[in-house]
Amino acid sequence: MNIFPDNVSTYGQEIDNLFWLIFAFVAIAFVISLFILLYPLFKYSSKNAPKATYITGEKKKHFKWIVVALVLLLGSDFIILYAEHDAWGQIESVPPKADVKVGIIARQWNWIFVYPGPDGILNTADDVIVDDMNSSLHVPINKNIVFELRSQDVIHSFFLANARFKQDVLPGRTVVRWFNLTKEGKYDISCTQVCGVLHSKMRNFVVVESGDKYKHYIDSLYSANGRKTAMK
Amino acid sequence: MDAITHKQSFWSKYLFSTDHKVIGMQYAIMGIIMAGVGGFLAYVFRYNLAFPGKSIPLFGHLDAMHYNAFVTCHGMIMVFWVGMPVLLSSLGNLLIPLMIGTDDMAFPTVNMMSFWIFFLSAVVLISSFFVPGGAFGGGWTMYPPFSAGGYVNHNPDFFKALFSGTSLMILAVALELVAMLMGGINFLVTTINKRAKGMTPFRIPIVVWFINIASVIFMFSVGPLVAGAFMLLFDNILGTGFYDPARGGDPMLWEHLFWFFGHPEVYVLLLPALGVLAEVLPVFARKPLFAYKPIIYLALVSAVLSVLVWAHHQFVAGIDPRMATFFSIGTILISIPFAGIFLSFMATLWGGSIKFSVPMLWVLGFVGLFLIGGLTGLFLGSNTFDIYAHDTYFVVTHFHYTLFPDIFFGFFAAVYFWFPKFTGKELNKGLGKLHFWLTFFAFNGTWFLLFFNGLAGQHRRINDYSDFSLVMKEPYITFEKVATISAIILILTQFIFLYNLFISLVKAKKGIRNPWDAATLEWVADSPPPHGNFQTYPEVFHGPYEYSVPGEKMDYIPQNVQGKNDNNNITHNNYEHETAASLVTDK
Amino acid sequence: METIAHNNNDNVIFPDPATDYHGHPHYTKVLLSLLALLSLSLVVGYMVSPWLAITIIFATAAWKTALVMRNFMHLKFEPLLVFIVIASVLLILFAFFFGVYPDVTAVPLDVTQPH
Amino acid sequence: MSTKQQHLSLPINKVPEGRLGIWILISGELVIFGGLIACYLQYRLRYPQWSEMAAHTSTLIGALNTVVLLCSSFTIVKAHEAAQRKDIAKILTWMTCTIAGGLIFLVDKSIEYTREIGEGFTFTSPHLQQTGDHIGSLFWSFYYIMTGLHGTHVLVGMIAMIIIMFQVRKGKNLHRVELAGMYWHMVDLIWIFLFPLLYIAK
Repeated sequence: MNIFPDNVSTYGQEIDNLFWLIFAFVAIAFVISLFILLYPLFKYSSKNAPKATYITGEKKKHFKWIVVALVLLLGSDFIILYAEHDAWGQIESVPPKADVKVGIIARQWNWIFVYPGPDGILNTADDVIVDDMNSSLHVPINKNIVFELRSQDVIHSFFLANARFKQDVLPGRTVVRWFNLTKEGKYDISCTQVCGVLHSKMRNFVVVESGDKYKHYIDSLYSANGRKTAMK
Repeated sequence: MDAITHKQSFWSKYLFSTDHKVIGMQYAIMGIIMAGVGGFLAYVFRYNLAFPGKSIPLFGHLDAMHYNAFVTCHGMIMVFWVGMPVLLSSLGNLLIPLMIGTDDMAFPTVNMMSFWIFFLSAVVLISSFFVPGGAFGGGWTMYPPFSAGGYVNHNPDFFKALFSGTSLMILAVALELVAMLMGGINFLVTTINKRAKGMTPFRIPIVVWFINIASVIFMFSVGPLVAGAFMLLFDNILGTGFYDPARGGDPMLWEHLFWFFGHPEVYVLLLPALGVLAEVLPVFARKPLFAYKPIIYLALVSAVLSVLVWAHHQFVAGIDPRMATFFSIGTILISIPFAGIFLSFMATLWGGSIKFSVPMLWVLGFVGLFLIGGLTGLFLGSNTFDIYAHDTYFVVTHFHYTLFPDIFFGFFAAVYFWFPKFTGKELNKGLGKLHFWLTFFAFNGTWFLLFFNGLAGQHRRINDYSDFSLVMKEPYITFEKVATISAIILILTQFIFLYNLFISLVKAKKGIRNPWDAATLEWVADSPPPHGNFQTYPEVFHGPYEYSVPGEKMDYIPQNVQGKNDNNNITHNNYEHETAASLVTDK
Repeated sequence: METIAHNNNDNVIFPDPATDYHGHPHYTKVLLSLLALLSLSLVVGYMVSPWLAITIIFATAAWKTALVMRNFMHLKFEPLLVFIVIASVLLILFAFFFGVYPDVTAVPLDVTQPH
Repeated sequence: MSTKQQHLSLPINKVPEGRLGIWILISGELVIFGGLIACYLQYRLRYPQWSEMAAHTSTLIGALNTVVLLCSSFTIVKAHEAAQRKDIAKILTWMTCTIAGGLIFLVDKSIEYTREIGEGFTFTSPHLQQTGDHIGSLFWSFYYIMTGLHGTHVLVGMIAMIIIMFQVRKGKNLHRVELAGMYWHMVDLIWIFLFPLLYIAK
């Protein structure tokens, strides 16, 4: 059942699996509690049960059922916590060794992509900046892409649904995250923090392509030497 | 003076009255009016979402700026100007003095002032629609620097900035919080000091307990936000840099300040509605509330936990990953007490003799829908899945599945239940049932399918999805249309309710004093209760939920009637549960 | 049939000493100790190392608070309930501070932000 | 009426309504100021360079203000003592002293403000901004918002006391002397913390 957009990142699958794990717990809990809610409506409706029984529920032998249910809930909760912990570590903590470094800068209302110049280091004079509405971030397939997220003005949020990746971009701080995309294609980048009038137009692309195509694109950028804006 | 023959002018009787019942009504009516405003905004942008670019009936064309403003104000209004007044202030004012058996609030004048400050705040908010630039459109979370005039606000034009949508919204929220603080102080003092003879802490009805717990949570969590709101206001009107990273400020601080209040706020809204459930369920199950004391303890636990989980709204904001894990655990822990409360409510039904009257329908609908809302919370409480789901329609749907039943089902249950008490007339049952079923199905039609839109990666606060290939395909477009049409039905349905109120007030004959055979104290007073509520102060002999007690001839014992197995040793009962409070009295 | 007059706060009689009497500590002593603490916190900055000074200064501030609350606000005559309320305020503030600390204070401001 | 009084006077503890209300109000106010102080501390620990900004504040005036507030707390509590003896003349004298204390505090504060504004330290401190010391200017924003909010509370407390004095003259509402006193002590408490934070912790 394909309710997610198709996943193209290495850690995306774990998030989908996590969803289905939680869904299993939730489905069971939902069915059980629905039964607890609906069954008495028939069994104990005033027609079938003209006289109610006096149960305060403060006796152990009654309240223990609530306790049992809560313990089960707590247990499943911590199973979920355990299951998710690995993926969280992968995505949010220190990124792996970078094959490709890029800078991604948010501004009202598009994403700016900064490729390190020939020296391969970001934030130097020879960086190549692609700053256009609807421009694309070109990345090679199956490589660890480590990117620095920054914002020029207000809070934005970098959302690449196909990679199951989202990260708010607060002005005044640099966030270093990574992904590794495993499927060639062109995917939407959107901004999920309301950032002004054209928030809904703040859409760029990630283009995942084979290594040599990517190389060709970068070389063309260097020759054209991009448009230097925004960065100092 | 005689409370019944005692005459007052129109002003002092209906407008500037210090009577808790009138003030409660004022809050409720104000809430309904604001709900109308919020509903209209919802209708406008829902329509725009389903049929982008089309001109909207009764409104016209909706551009991106107004879309943002409307979404923002819809959230603000529904939380602060509908949920808070209707659930906390209205129910608190109407019920607390009656249920604990006293004549009025501890500070009636403060009570009246609190309403009029609230009224003023509503006026300020509405006026922000008409200032140049329109209402604020940065989301109800008001994240700076966007809400701090952006990043170039070094020396703004004072008056222009003061009368901008942003500043007016900050002011309105600040005033609203002040009003609610005054109300909260009133509730707490009244409940602690003015209880009738024999009304020991563990004979107080759950709704009074919960409204007071909610007031405490509110009061203790709102402080930092008030301070932060001052700072945000000065960023706007004076050009200070409290949240401007270019000047050493930090937007993250506001995110924390906001959610430190914003999350407990959820429980402030939830607890009074749960109290309504706890009042209605035993009456129509003819059975004591299951686990009365444990429910109170669970609520106290959740109150403590509620101030420790706020950062789960910021999982993707770049907070410290270890803190995120901590807050994820806290979030999961707080699900436990509420699960316990809901299970106890459901357990109340078992072994009862259930009457499906209109208030009961609303309560059962509440529990059913909140089940979905609460369980989907498990997905979002997990910080890893939240990376994907954050700010998508999955979140939006989740909190509508919690807040809509909470605010509206809770409120309607309360209205259908207590309307006979406060007007002396009964609402029309047929219309009530129609209202319930239409609302129930229309609400599910509006929201259920949008879960799938959210999982497909549809994100919030976008007025035009034409750019986003993920959601610009079937079936998601159809889902949007279904949602909008159901939303319109949902809004139209509410006119049945207004019509029902109207004809019942005009046509229905004086109801009886206690139509539901309920045992709590408010049903002892006349309906409607006179100025001063009780002819003589009632004396309380037992807990609020004594239904179908074996060996009694009636199937319920009002709290002021002594049952067979009640000992009337008041002094003993009075202080048996008192904490060390009574040990350390004045020497 | 007796009816109830509307509870009007202006007619609240002064709490009857029998029920609501609490003793009065020796206020002058309290004031003097407060002033002594104040002068201590003023001079300490010139005598000891900065960090020790800071510690002493805030310790004296806390002590002053305790004195004012217990004696001037008569917290020591109030039931435990009131004390719990005030204490919970402090706990909540600590929770807030340490919840925010890792995200605001511990994060150095990024000066290389693009502008 | 008497029977009703009995029923009403069965509180959970012996705190009368007014005092309980004031206690809750005070706790609310403390959370507001505590939140502000918490925010200040976040930045203060983040920016050690604020210490030279704090060096510009006048410890002398600050200390004087502290003394004034402590003494006025003393006087208002004496007024409360007199109130329990129902000694109206004494109440009025002591409350007048307290209000005078508040006045001295405000005058003092305004002198200090004029001095600092003269040196160019305002809410936004433009000259610091021009020299690029934005972070320094943030300190002054905090300084003015904290002391300003506190000053407003002093003013409110004074107005409340004036109103209560008029009621006391008519022999009404003696219990409110204590309530005003408690509020005033809270204002005092907040200052006890603002003083080291803004003045002596350099």
